[in-house]
Formats: sequence, structure tokens, C-alpha cells
Amino acid sequence: MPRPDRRENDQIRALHSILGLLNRVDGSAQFSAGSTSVYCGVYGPVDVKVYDEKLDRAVIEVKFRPAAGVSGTKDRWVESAVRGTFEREILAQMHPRTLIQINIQAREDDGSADAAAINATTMALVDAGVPLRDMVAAASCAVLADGAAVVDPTLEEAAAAQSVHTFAFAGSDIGRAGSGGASGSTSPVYVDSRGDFSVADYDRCYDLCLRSAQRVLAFMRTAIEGKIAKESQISVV
Amino acid sequence: MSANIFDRRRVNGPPRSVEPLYTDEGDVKPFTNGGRADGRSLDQLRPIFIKTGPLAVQPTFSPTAPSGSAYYEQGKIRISCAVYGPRQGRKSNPRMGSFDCDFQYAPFSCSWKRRPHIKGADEKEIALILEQAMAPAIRLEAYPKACIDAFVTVIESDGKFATISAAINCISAALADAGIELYDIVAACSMSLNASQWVSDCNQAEEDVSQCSLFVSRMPSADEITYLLQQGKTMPDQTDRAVQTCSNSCARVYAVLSRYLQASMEQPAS
Amino acid sequence: MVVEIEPSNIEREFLLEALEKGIRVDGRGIYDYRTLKITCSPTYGLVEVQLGQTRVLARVTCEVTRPFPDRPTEGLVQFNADLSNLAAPGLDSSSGKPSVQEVAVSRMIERVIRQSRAIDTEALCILAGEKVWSVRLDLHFLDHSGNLIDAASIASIAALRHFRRPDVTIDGEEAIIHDVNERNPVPLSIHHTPICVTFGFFGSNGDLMLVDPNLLEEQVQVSSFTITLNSHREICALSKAGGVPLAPSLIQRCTQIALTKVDDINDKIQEALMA
Amino acid sequence: MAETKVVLPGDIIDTSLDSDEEESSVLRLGPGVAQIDEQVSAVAAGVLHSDNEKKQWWVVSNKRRYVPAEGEPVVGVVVARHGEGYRVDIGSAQGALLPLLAFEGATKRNKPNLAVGTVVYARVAVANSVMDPEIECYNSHTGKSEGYGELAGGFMFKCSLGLARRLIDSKAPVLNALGSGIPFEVAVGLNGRVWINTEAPATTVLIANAIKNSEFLDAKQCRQMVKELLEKQ
Amino acid sequence: MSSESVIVTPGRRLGLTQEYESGPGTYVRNGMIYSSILGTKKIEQALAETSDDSIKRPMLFVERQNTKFAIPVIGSEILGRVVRINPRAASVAIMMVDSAPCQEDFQGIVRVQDIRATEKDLVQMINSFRPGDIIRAEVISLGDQRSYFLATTKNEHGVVFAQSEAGNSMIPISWEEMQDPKTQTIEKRKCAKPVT
Amino acid sequence: MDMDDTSEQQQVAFAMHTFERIHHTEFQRRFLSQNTRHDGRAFSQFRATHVTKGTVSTAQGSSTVRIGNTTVVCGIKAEVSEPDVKTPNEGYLVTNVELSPMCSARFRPGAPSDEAQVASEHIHRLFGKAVDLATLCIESGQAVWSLSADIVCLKYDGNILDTAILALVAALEDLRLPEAQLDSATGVVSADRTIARQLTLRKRLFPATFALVDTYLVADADDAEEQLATTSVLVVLDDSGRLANIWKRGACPVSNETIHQCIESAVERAETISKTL
Repeated sequence: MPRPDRRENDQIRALHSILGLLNRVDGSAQFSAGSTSVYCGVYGPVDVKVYDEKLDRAVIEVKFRPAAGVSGTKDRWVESAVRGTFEREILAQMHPRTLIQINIQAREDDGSADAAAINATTMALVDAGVPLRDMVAAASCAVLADGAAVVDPTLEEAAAAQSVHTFAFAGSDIGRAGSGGASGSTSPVYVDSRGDFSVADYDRCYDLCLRSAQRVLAFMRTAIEGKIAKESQISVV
Repeated sequence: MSANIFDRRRVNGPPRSVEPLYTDEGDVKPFTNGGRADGRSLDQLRPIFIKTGPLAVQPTFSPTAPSGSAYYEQGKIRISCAVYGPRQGRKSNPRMGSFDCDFQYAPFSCSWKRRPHIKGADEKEIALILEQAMAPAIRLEAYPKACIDAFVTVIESDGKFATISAAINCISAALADAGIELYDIVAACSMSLNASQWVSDCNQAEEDVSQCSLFVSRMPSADEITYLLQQGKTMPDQTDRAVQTCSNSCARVYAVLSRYLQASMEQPAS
Repeated sequence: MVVEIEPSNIEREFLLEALEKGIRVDGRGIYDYRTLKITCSPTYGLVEVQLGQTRVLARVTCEVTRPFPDRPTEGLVQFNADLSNLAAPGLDSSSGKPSVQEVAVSRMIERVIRQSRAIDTEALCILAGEKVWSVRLDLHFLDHSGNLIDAASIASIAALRHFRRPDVTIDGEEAIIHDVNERNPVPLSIHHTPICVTFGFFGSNGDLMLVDPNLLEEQVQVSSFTITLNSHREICALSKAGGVPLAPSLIQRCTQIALTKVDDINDKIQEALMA
Repeated sequence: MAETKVVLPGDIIDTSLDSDEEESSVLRLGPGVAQIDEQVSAVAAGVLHSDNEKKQWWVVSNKRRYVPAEGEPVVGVVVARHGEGYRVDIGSAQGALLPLLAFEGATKRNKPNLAVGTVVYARVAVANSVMDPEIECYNSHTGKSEGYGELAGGFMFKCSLGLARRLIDSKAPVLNALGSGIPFEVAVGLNGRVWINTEAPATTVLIANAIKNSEFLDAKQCRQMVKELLEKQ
Repeated sequence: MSSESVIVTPGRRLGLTQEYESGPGTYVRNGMIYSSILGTKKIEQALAETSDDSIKRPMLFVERQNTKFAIPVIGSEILGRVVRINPRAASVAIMMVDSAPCQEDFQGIVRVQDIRATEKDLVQMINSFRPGDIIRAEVISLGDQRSYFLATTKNEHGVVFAQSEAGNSMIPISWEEMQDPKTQTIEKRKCAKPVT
Repeated sequence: MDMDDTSEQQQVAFAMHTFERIHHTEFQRRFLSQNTRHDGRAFSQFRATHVTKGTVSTAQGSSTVRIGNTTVVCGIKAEVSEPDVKTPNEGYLVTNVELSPMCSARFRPGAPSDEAQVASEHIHRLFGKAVDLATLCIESGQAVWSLSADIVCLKYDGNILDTAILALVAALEDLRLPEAQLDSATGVVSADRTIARQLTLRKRLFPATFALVDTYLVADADDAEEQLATTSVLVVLDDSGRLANIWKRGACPVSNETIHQCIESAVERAETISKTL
């Protein structure tokens, strides 16, 4: 059954990103997949409240604000998902007793907003120069009523789907899988599968998301390398 | 129509919801044929069940576990209480320790409309009553600059005054379980006046139809009353009689509490 | 916690010294606005405005709800302006209740659009007493580099004019809401488009004046004055906030300057809506 | 000569030396490079520089949040004054401590009295992850002020750390081009703050904007841009 | 030896002050000793060498099995972890008081002038404590609103356990130096005399 | 009391006791490295689970669930309200988890903590599909049942999600909805408690949570192990054996085989729970 926007089942929407667009935060990025679009601004390492202070590592705090309406428990849920995903990727031991604050503002939500939030956070952290063990790329997919698995579902597709799956992978993990490694050997950093699905559906969606995460990572890599090249061609002095 | 206030930190339901009008006649009316609906005599208390300490074995030290806890049942009333401390208090005074109490009804605990999550004025008032009733019994001078916190949650309540006295008994058990230094165990009991007859330990139905309710919390060994609250009109002699019989029931509750606590020490928590 | 740093003494002194000579730190003339960039996204009602480095996102959404019992034939208009740490350090009110700045900006926009009855709420009625449209305007501040109010008012007006709501046909008791791709959606009926122009005043007696203060100017100014004008050259709102008292003659001068500014802002909005 | 390559966080850096040094040689990993689970990899995005003789690898990345390092010159703003010194904001996580006596020739009786909001040019004396950083307004080894101290008058603006490093490291093309046209004083802090002072505010604004615009221009474009600004002035 | 072991609840009358001394777990009120905690009543014969003028009275106390949580008192010896240091003071999370655990950590500070008995003004905080060290100290005052004041002036007080930069636990080699056995690096600390 | 050996034991006990309080996390990790847990369970063993229904008479549906020390009471109050304009014949199921300072020292008094909000949201999403909201309709467009399910935690000892989900399933099964009609003239809904009907659940949910401590996969981690664990995987199955949710939270990546391993042991766990439910 062809998709409303005539995309292939394993085709993600057009990706678009801007780095360093906000000037008051230490690092910022806008990430959009189709009409789903998210801003992310990162402060860090900055001063931390005495109560939350950890003596051997930086505290990671995530604040998510929705596109419309008052923020509620849904946003606390996304905040805890993003914090969990980056808790280990950020090398917090290098800046003990400080705070790394990730502020996410959803611009528009047309499906797979969690994945866009994770990707925007990765780019904002890199733009802020926060030490990262690895970059994280996320993708989501949905199993429709007729059993077909489609990648990067729009809001409409996700609402009518039997189950929606979101995965995030670390860059090195994707590299290993990319070079022909069996998908079993990869380890996702974040998994959220909800709805009514079988283990086979889960595996199918796992592979689909792994491949589209590869494409997202490649896109992010070229975007960041482009910015660095622009900045550094005058530093060869 | 009672409006549910929007709470940003919880999942919210519809803005307005109300209890349906119940057409069936519900349970039996109290005091209809002289005696009480559940067949108790006028000064008979409801059966009391107490369980202190962790339910399953606590193998190693856990920094987040309470130092003492108690689960208390009196008839349909069910209350759970946990005691933390002595620990660093927010407001601490160097000579004496401080004792804070926190009281909360579970949203489903009352027979009528669901209680909102945010604490109402009556819950704050009861928390103060519990604090004032228990503080005289605690040897606060043994805990300078530290503070002892008790948290009480009512799972099911049946009679407002009966629930307050049950909460006091529950905190006493929890404090004893926590090994906090006490002058004595505080026992409490409530009574209601119905057609110029004092009835002990009334449930919600009986309390609704009674003219006056009263509860006493008492330290039997030194025969000191730590808290006395009466709500409703009585003649002075009626109140004297009530306080007298209530003190005797407190002694009976005290006996039950002591027997349980001694038994709990003989065979350690399963 | 992320905290805002006050400007240093030499920045303050330099700014006043330069202003006396009619020079501004970012090289603008004292009556010049910063470059204004309005981008309308393909989805209706989503507009991003950049005034210099200040960046505001306005989003208009609508849904069907029950009207207030006391005004059964009027639709609802709701506002929400939230400032987060994204816009500037320390803006996020950790205590849950909105910060002072957030309330000030949100009240200003609400006064400008609701009190001046910019949107025709009667036109939002579907079935009197039963169903009405509830239009909601969300303002997200992405970058606070001075003069949030002007940027927010431009973004609100542009978003309201850019927004389209689904078409509705009523037969008897029933109201059919047509899907967007079935029948093309209908714009809101907007009486007039109020735009804010903000002036900053400096110096001990507040005689140095400039338009569209940037962040440093906003932190150093002793008083600020906002005029709200619409395209019919009517004053919709006036608000003078802060310290030094202003001479009435100054208000006339500001209104004249504001009139010219409002005209070219409206042209820019028209241009952006056409694109 | 240091060969350069763009790296992203997570990229493995092969530190196998072409010269047949024995394996257990000590590698010196500069900022932006770290050893994670027995592999040396980049932790920041930027241009990888490596120097085989000294076996050193580091990544030059453009950040905005300053992390103090010993000996670096910084421009700070005094935020508070207490007991044994001033609390100075240098844009790092914790405010830096500037002891009362950390000035050339300062003694218990006569020492500079700085008001809150004063701008100072100082060097980082103590910087470790355990304690708040400390700065001093003289070179404690030589005892001379070497240009450090209070900065009076002029104007201060913020820029990215990468630009600040370029303005200090070499004969920055934009500063030289401007210098030939207008006489001005400049103090560049590696924490991304630049202080400029000339007689007329107009020229100070011109120089500030010139420096800010030079971030993404190479040497030739810088000279061209400065020439145009000077003529227009 | 203790006579019959009876379980008592708080507020029980145990004996007269003429016959017994009141020990832990009991309190005295107008001439009578009462139990103050739930536990077993025990009587302990007085030790021989009490001062001869007081008649040798056995001590009456109530003992309780599961842990009783302690609080810092002036003069008690504490074990705690250094949380944060600045040139003027080190803030310490007090975890044990006289070998009894605290239920939650109490906040204490060691001011720089209370680290060492001698040359008080030459003491450098950075060379005495590091965040993460476990120290043994003495409570010298109930301190201010938030923290107890601690001191490590005595020889047996100071750092008991510390990890080096490389992360291995270090061994004290002098009263002010500790060494990392693996990397041989030496770090400055105010060490406690190891209890043999 | 002979002095030497008991004082010897006291010395060791004291050292062990101090070590347990000072290096709490290190102390726990020692157990795991010797392939055991501090309460003697095997790595894949769940704690004793007790489910009792109908424990609160003032609620229309209630249950008490205990997994080890973690104790939770779920009460459902049924009230009447107007349906949403967009969904005229759908009722409401509002789930909230209360983690008050009573159940653990980890939670501070005042507004609900992040953990409580995330748990409430997750359970709300899970049960959104498990209950057929159309069966809650009294009069389409005018009056529907609004079930507010409050899950109050009495004692927190890890694995709150499993306990809360089980408590809600049990409470929903224990729910007795009185027969209700809307008197369209007065707009008042009247209900007769003597004729009560049960709510038909679309599917019953069986949760199982696994925690990853360094490299050890531990089932049903209690509070001490949860503080050590960097990652937790929640697997929820429905009674027809299909999956309803796989949710991996926390820092460390978990290999795909480990997730499949979790699914298998979750299937076993589902069998054992379905007997007790």
C-alpha cells in the first residue's frame, strides 16, 4: 500500500540541519526530518546547584519543551529518554562537579519526534564541544495495519500503526554493522517499542532502523565536517 | 460539578467529573434498631491488626529504607506509616531534635468523591494534630540538631476521628520499631455521641449521624493526655464521662500495642 | 544553574559615550531596526522571526471545543509565551511557575492581540453554545538578544495571518469539519494587525533615545517605551516601563518614528506571506 | 610538519608511529583526544593535529565555553569581593578567585581596590578539576605585571574561543591590517573576550566589528575587508 | 551476668534509682528508671574499679538487636567522605559516628585551621584532602545551621582511605604523603596514623 | 565472654559493617562478582510476588501487589464526566503513580519526582491500548465513565514499574462498574450498585524488568541493585504471548542478544504471574 507521501518503505524523509544558529547557548543545532523539526541548545560545562552536584562527574540535565501546549508528563518522559541515551556517551568524568544542560524545543511534530530530539542533541553537543565518547544517531519505524514496516513514519502513519519502534545507535556500533557485520552484534543505546508486535516484527524494525540510522549518521557527519571545513580553512596559518 | 485542577506534573483526566447519584439504598443505616449496624456493643472497639518492620527480609543496610515502619488496621481503616531519622533536618536547633509529621489521604481512601492529589487544608491540619500528639512522647533532647520525620498515608478511612486516632497508634508503633527514644507509647481512641449515648470507635456512617465526636491520645504509664479534640455540642458532665471512658479504651489499645510489640521482638521479622 | 552575567562597567560607560555621539555598538543608526527576516514554513500558522540575533518562533493551532457558558457564540483565543534556557541563561524558572520576564512578554502580547480585539471571535463560532473554534498561539523564544517584544509581536501577527483553519459546513444540528486536503482551509478573520515598536532611553535624565535596543542596550537602558500601532495608524497600546520620567513631547516624536517603522514592518510581513 | 585531518567524536586515531619506536612509548594526548577502552579516539569535532617527534595529538575545535588551563591569559569581570580576594567571571563553569595580593608589588597595606564590574586582564594561576580556578594579575614566577592588571576605558566584546586563539597565536592578519590604519590598544583573552581601546568610540566600534567579521575570512579577504572599512570611515 | 531477659516496651517501669544506675535505652523520672526503647531489659554488674565513694550499683539498660542509628555529638569520632574542597574548608558527608552508622549522611566541614595542630597558617587545603577521600575526624562543635564543625588535629585523625589520580587505592607512607602502589606516584594528604 | 575470638569476630564484623556503610555500592558489586546477590537470589530469579484483589472497599476496583519488599496499593475510582468533543463515546482511564517520601528516602516531599512522572506517563501509554475505552460510554456525546487509577507506593525497594503494572491489571479486573443511565431531562446520571458489570480488558499485561550491572544481567533488581545498575530493560507481554512494549532505559548499550534473552525470560515470567493473577 503506497505511503501518503509516496516514499519507499525504507526511505527516510529529507534531512536538513543548521549548526550554531543560536548565539546565547554554548552549542546549538536544528535538526529536521521532513516537517518534524527540533531545536537543541547546550550549556556546558557550567556551574551546578550544590544539591545536585556529583563529586566525580558532570550532572547531565535535559529540559524538553513541546511544540504546542503546556509541558506535562509526556515531556518528562522524553527528557528521561534523552538523558538516558547520552548519560554514557558524554564523558562526564572529564568535568567533575559541573552541569551539562541540554535544552530541547520541538518546532513541529509530524511523527518520530523522539528520534529527531536525539539527533538534534547529538549535533548540539558536538557544536558545543562537549567531550563525547561517540555520536548517537536515532531512527524510528512503524508496523502498519497490513504488516508492512515503514521507516520514519509521519504522525498520521504512527497513529494508525500496529506498533511504533524507536532505536538509537552509537556511531562506532553503526560503523561495525555497516561494514557487513551481522546486525546481532550491534548494541542499541536506546530502544522504545510500543503497541502490539511479535519478536519477528521487532527484529525487522531493528534492521530497518539500523540502516536508516546509518544514513542519518552519514548526513550528520557531512554537515559537521562542512562547518569545520568552513571555519578552519583560514586557520591553516 | 467539581472542577479538577490541571496539574502539570501528573497525567490529567477530564476537567470536570462528579459522582453518580446512587439509587440503591447502600449499606444498612446505623443505630436503627438500638444496636449498632455491625453488631458491636457500644464501647467495643473494632479489631486491630499491626505489622511493623519490612515485610520481606532486608538483607543489607539500605540508605533509602526507613528506620522504622508500621502498617495498622482497625476495622476497615488501613494506615501505613514510615519513620526516617534521626537525620539532618532542614531547620535544626542545636539543643533539641525536631519531629515533623506528614499526613496524606490516598485519592481512593474516602467513601465519597475522590480526593485530589494536592494536599487539602484538612490534611495539613491533621498533620499538625499528629505532630502535637506525638511530640511529648519523644525524647527529643537525645537527638540535638537532628530531625525525625514520620510520613503517614491513609489507604482506607472509615470515620474521620477514628482515622486520626488510628494514625497516632500507627506512628507510635513505627517509632518503637525505629528504636527512637520514647518516654512512652501513645495510644489514641475516638468516640461519638448519639442520642445522648457515647459510642466508642465509630465508623463513617455512625459519625455522620452523631451529634458530637471526640478523640483522646494518651500516655498511660504517666497518665498524661497528649491531645484531646472535641467537635460538637455537649454538656460538661457528658464530656467528662466521654473523656473517662475514652481514656480506658486508650489503655486497652495501649495493651494491644504493647502485646504486639513484645511479640514482634520474640520471633524476629519472618 | 545557568546564570545571566551583568555587563561590565567599561561596556556601560563606552555605550553611553558612543550614544552621545550618535554611534551604536553594532554600527546601526539610532532609529534603525536590526535586519528583520521572516520565514513562513509550509505548515500553516508556523512562522519564525529573526530580528538581528533575537529569534522567536510563533505557532498557531486550532481545535474544536465547547464555548464558555456566558459567551456561547464566541470562539476562544489562548496565549502561551514560554522563555526557556535556550533563549538566555537563567530564564528557565526552576520553580515551575513562570518567571517575571515570561509573564511580562506574554501579558504584553495578549494585551496587544486580545484586548485590541485583533481577531474576530464571532467568526470562530461553529454551533452556538455547542462547538466553537479555540485558536491557540504559542510563542517560543529561541534567542534573547534584546527587544523580545517587537520580535514576538511581528511573529504573532505573521503567524495569525499565515494560519488557515479547516473549512466547516453546517446543516441543521450537525457541523461537518472538512479535511484539509478535501476543501482548502480558511484564513482567520483579522480586524487589524497591531505591531509593537520599542524605544530605549539612556543617560541620567533619559534624553538619549534609540529604537529596537539590542541585548547590551537593553541591560544598560534606564527606561523603555513601547508603542503598538496598527496599519490604520491607530495606537492600540502604550506602555512605559522603568525608571526615569519622560516628557510628553517625546511621546509624540516616538509615535511619528513608530508610524514609519510599522509601515515597513507590515510590508515585510506581506512579502513573507506572499513567498 | 603537523598533517591535518577533520575528525569527529568517536573516530579512532591510529597512533602507530611510522618510526620504529618501541611500543610502550608515552603518548601525549592534547585537548580533544582521549584514551577510551584501550583505544585513542577523538572526543571533540575539529581539525586533528599531530606532531610525531613529540608524539602528541590534539584537536583544534571551535568552542564557546571556556575551560581554564594554567598560564592562559584571560579577560575577566569582577563579580563579587569577599574575604581573601575577588570572585571574577571568566566564562568558565566556576567563577575564578583573584587573591587581593595577586598584583605586582601589592602588599598588605597598599593593594588595588577593584569595584564590582571592573574588567581585568589576568593569567590563570591554578586550574584543576578539583578546586575553583585561581587567576593572578602578574606573572608570579617573574613578579612583573607583563601587561596584566585592570583594563580601564575602551570596550569589550565576546567571540568564539577559536577566533581568540587565532588572534593571540600568530600575527593575526586582521590585527595587522587594522594596526597599519589606526593606532589602538588590544588585550585578547583565550576565554573568548577581546578588549579594544582607541581615542574615538567610532574607531573602537569599527575595529570590534572588523574583528568579529574576520572569523570566517582568510588572510587576503581580511585585508580587503579592513581596507574597505577604513575608506568608508 | 544478666538475670532473666525480659522484653520491655518504652515507658515500662524498670527499677528504682537507689538500686540501679540508668544505662542506655532508659531514662529517669522522679526516682524511677523507665525503659525508653523497645528491647530486652538487661542488668550488668558494676565494674570493680568504679570510684569507691559511690556504692557499687549494677547498671540497668535496654538492648536492641537491629541497628540503631547514631547522630554526631560533640567529642564523638566520625568517619566520613570528603565531598568538596575550597581553600577555606572541606565539606564532609558524615557516615558513621563512633562506629555506629548514620541513617543518612550528615553535613560537616573541616575548616583549614582545624586540619593540623601545628603551623596552622601554613596548611594548604589542596595538600590535605581531595574529594572522595574517607577521613576519620572529631566533632568539635555543633557548628552552624547546616554543618557540624570537625577537626583532624589528632594524629589518628585524617585521611584513612584515598584513591590516586590513576584510581588505585593508596597507602600512607608518612603523616602527609600517600603513595599509589601501582604507579608509585606520591600525593600529599593529611593522613591518619594507621591503627595497628 | 572470652575476649579474643568474639572481639576478633567483632573486628571483622566492624570492618565489614563499616565497609558496607562507607562503600555501599562497592559492597554490593562484590556480591555480583561472586555470581550471587546480596539477598541470595539467582541472577534470573524474581522476588516473591503476591497479588491480592479488592483490598480497598472505598474504591470501585482495587488491588495490593507486593514484589519482595516493594508494596503498592492501586485504587480505581469511577466518576462520570463529559466526553471529549473529538471522541464522543470514549471514556477516560487516568493512571498516576504516587512515589511519596513515605516509601523511600530517595523521594523528597512536594511535587512528584521525575521518576514518578515518567512511570505515570509510561503506564498511561501502555494501558491506553489495553482497555477498550468505548465500553466506558454511558450516553454517547454526553456522559462517560472516567476511571482514575491511583497507584500508591507504600514501600519502594526497586522495580516499581512491574509492581505498578501488575497492580493496575489486577485492579481493572476487580473493577465493578455500577449500571448507569443518564436522565436527559435533568442531565443527572443515576447508578445502581447492586447491578454491576465487569470491565472487559482487551489484553492483560505481564511485565518483567531486567537491570544491567556492569556486565551482569539481573532480573527484578531491588533498590540497592538499581542504584548500581546503569541500564534497565522492561519487556511487557500480553496474554496471547505477543509483545506490548520493549523499553531500554539508561546509559550502557545492550547487545541485541541480551534483549532477546530478556524476551525469553519475560515469557517464562509471564507464565508464572498469569497463575497468581
